[in-house]
Amino acid sequence: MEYLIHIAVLVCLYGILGLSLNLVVGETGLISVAHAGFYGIGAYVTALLLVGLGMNFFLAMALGIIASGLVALLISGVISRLRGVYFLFGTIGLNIIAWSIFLNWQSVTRGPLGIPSIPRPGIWGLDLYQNLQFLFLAAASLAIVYFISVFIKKSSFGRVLNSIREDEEATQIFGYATSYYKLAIFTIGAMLAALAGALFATYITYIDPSSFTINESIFIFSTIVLGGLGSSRGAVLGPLLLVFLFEGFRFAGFPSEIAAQMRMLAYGFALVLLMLYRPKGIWGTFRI
Amino acid sequence: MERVNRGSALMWVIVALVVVVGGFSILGGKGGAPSTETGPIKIGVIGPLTGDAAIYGEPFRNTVQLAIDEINATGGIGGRQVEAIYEDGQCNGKEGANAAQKLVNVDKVQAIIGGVCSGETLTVVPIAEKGRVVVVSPSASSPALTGISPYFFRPYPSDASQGNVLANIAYTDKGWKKVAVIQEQVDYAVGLYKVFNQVFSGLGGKTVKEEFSSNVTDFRSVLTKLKAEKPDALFVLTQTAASTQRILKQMEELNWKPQIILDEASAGDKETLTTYKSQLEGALTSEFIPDLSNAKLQKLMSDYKAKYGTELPYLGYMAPAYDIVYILKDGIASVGYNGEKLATWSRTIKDWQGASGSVTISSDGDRVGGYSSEVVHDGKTEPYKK
Amino acid sequence: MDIAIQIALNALIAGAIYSLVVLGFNLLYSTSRFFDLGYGAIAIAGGYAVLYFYKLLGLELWSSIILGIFIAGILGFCIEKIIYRPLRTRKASSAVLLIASLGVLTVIQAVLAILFTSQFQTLGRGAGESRTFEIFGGAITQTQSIILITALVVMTALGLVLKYTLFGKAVKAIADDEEVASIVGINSERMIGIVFFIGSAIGGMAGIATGFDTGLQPTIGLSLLLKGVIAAIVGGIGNVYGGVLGAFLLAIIENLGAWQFSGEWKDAIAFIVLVVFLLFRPQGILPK
Amino acid sequence: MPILSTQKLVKSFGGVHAVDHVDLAFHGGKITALVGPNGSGKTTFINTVTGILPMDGGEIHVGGVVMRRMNPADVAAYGITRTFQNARLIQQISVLDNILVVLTERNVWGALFERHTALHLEKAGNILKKVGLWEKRNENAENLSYGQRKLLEIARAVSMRANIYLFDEPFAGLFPETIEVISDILRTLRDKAASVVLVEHNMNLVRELADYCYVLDGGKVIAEGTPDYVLKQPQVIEAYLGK
Repeated sequence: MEYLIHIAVLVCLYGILGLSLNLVVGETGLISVAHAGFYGIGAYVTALLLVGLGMNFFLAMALGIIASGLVALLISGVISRLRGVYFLFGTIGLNIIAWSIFLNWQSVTRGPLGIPSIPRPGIWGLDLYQNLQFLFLAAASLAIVYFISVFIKKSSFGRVLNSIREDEEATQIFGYATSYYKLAIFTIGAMLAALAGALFATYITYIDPSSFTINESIFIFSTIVLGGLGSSRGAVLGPLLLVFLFEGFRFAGFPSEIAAQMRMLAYGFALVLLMLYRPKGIWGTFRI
Repeated sequence: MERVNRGSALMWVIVALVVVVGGFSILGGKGGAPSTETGPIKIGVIGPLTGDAAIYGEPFRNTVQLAIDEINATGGIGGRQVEAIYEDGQCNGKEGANAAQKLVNVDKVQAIIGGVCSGETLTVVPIAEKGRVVVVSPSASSPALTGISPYFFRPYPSDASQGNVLANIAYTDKGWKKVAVIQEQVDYAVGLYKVFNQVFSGLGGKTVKEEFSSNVTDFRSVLTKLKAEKPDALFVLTQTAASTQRILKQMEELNWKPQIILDEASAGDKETLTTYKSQLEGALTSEFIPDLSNAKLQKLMSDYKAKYGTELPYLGYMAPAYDIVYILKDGIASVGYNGEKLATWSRTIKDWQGASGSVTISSDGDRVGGYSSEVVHDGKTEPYKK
Repeated sequence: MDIAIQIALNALIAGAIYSLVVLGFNLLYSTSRFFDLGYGAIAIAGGYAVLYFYKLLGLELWSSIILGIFIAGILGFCIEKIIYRPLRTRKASSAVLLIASLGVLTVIQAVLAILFTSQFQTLGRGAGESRTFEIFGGAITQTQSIILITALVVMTALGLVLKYTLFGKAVKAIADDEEVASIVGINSERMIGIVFFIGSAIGGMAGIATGFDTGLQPTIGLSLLLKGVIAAIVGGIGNVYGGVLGAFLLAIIENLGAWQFSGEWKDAIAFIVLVVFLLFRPQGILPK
Repeated sequence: MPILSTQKLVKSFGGVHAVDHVDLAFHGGKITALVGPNGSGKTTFINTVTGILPMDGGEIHVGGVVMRRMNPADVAAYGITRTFQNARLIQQISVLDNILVVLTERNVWGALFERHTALHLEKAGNILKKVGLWEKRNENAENLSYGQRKLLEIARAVSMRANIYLFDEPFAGLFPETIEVISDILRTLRDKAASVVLVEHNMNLVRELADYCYVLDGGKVIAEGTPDYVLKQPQVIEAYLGK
């Protein structure tokens, strides 16, 4: 049971990451693979404030989210000038630079040593040291992010994002300063990713740079392609399926050396087959 | 905005199926789990079964399995068979945490052997502590693990000891004033460098350090830069022998043949020592070395060779790994298979005789005793003599 | 000042390998018009093929290398035929091709890890096998010189072939406009197949060179590819000589950075170069 | 005074002037036609005026004021809107959303907290009913036929609160009944005092609709006046037939 709870927490975290990335990729058509970078900023800022200053969890998390949002705001001013595949490579660069900073700014991040013993939050007498109660927090966060995601999709703002996704120039002719819209959604996506990062740091209670690599970004990206771009439900379903698939390999009886590679093999194949036979993903509303 | 497409009913069915199948496989895995009172004794094992550090993970798993097979062949513990559940920690914190969650919560083990690296061990311990499971590492040597939890102990000394030995000999005996360090960005190397630098600078020496992340393959410019510093010696400080080999190969290509200091992770790798024999001749190193004349160790080495067909590598890590299984056996025999009781019992271990020699666990969970210095000669390590 | 000379030589060696990567990459890009991420994995598959024939089966060195190059070419050809061609026929967007190629990258890396383990392996049979030359106080080995010469030969050959042969003209026609090319009677499907074979074979050379120089690991496919992409963009995408120029420039900047600044920021420096170019000179140094 | 006028407007591609020091003026309450052979610079003119192509010289005046910022979004804020030769719809959203997107808030913050209202729906409904696409409102735009796409794009342009409408070949390839619907829309706009600019090849339609007409050739204005007048000019006949 505890193990199912553990997996459920992971599903919630990746669900938040999937939803937030979907806003950027699925709704706005910005193919970004920098998400693990923002996820990491949220995790590091929260963890450092908790460990270093003993700050209240929610305050630390809020600051982590704001920090990630500020970084996104600054950076997207630069990279939102890139189009299409160049945007993609810009974001790959971003992720690698963020990772280098986590690894090399050792006076702050402790580099490869990581940050151990991050306290779990305790609120209203709930002892979140219990995984089940942490799951409530994670699930509540997922629900909030889902709500935010649907709220954005249903707003006029969301419609403009869809319009940018398909024809940015035409959208400008309608009178929209599209660069501000891209800036805004990139920042919102980064802030929500940072929320997942804050939860991750306090859940695992240890972070190091290896959780925030470009491969992690590619994994998050794959989950939403599987679930279906442009769909909030798809952005939760994709992570759910892939996390279950990954954990399932633990039980499938493969030799361990092979199992890890089998996961990679499975999701690589999933991407190829999806593109060949169902580029919309499972639930997608948007065919890239 | 979000309209349901026609395929969605089908997709729901698929989702439901996956959830059901996933649930079944998990419950299936759980259903067979017996209570802790009867049936086989399940012990969790976490190590790097994949990735760069798998070179330690494989012999580690083999050694643990060897000890378990021996115990089972002689009637198990109190009549109960021992069964190991291996999980892949990949020497990384997150995977270590996942593996520990599964072992503690699904398999309900009371003891975990591992992790092999400090990185995974650091995340395993808090999870195990919460589940009141005892964790024993054969080789995680980070000073950060000293006194981390009453549920953790290691029949292996902390790196503090290794850094100390190396820095003292380098400065005092060898008379090196300036040592260049090429350090991999992993917790083990960072921890060791800290101790080394502290002691070496304290003595009056100076270090010049370059770092590299584990995925780097081209060291030439970093090495060129260190060479230009004209150091008295180069400390190759890596977590895996693979990186050391890359560095040594590229040093050779650059025609740089300095005095070398090796950490134990590379010094324990026979392939490195023999392949780069001429470059490493006279290299200073320090290992936690079990006494080769120890009859238990000799038996372990010959049994290992008989069973797996290869020489037992990394004696400094594998002898403790082998001993852990027997230590746990003694512990379970005296206090029962219960993490809490085993944790308390672990602090009473004193002069326990095993393949790695005499084991005494201090109150902070570390092995008492330490590293001895060695030099490389003709592709082998031998004790250092002044 | 022999440190400067050695740094220059180091840059030359790294640049030679990047050149091979970028030569194949540019050739593929100029006809297929998308960023084939799978190319990185195909390149190292060539290296692993040599590992298999030369080290495990004990075949002779040169025949192993030729087999390795051939296998990389065939692999590229088959993947194009099975995956990319149906997608192109369906007029799938370049993002779909990109994601499919990401799947290809993941699958090949996983398969290589299953077959050859994920450990680091070098193609050389032992230490001290390669002679070292002294040039103005710097050192370069025989193997490295061969790699450097190969890169220059391949560049020249490719440049000449594209300029003076019928094949080259057909490739150019497809690069300019595939539809027009088909109208004037070029069998573009067949030509693209041949281009994938040749491009992947050149990639295979890069993988083999990497194997002899620094060693192989399944996961270096992505980093090799990214270096190739940066070199291609810096030099001017699709331009044979521009790509090589970009490759050497990138290598020089990386090694200078390692010398003057610090080695651990190497990847970050490479990507900062990329982002700067994307922003200020997206067409590269030598535009097509 | 004209609502929109250009002075010595220049746009060149690699040294060739596609729009060559052009002075045009467009008045409110008038339909002005831009005619000329293929490649005469009509579409380039529209692209330059709407900020899609950066201009290389000259000035554009809107309501007597020089336009300074020439981003497409800024141009729209001056009350200028347009359609394209090949209708550019937002393919993977619904027909209704294609209209709503031009009715809602432009400001980022405002848009984030705004949902489309009954009023928006009513406006969108009216225009969709007018062009006969109400039944298709929930279809994705990519599923429309060629004529429907043109109609939807025009409906979308009309829904913008603009006072200058630039239509780039709105009638090309359409059936007579569709042409009639669109002509009606153009006349309605004119009657509301908007300035309508029409790029068109069909001279009968130009005669029927336009109040004034400019003829472009090689990026230059070669004739202007009422349609009947300019179409009789020898240089115009030569431009169409002579080369």
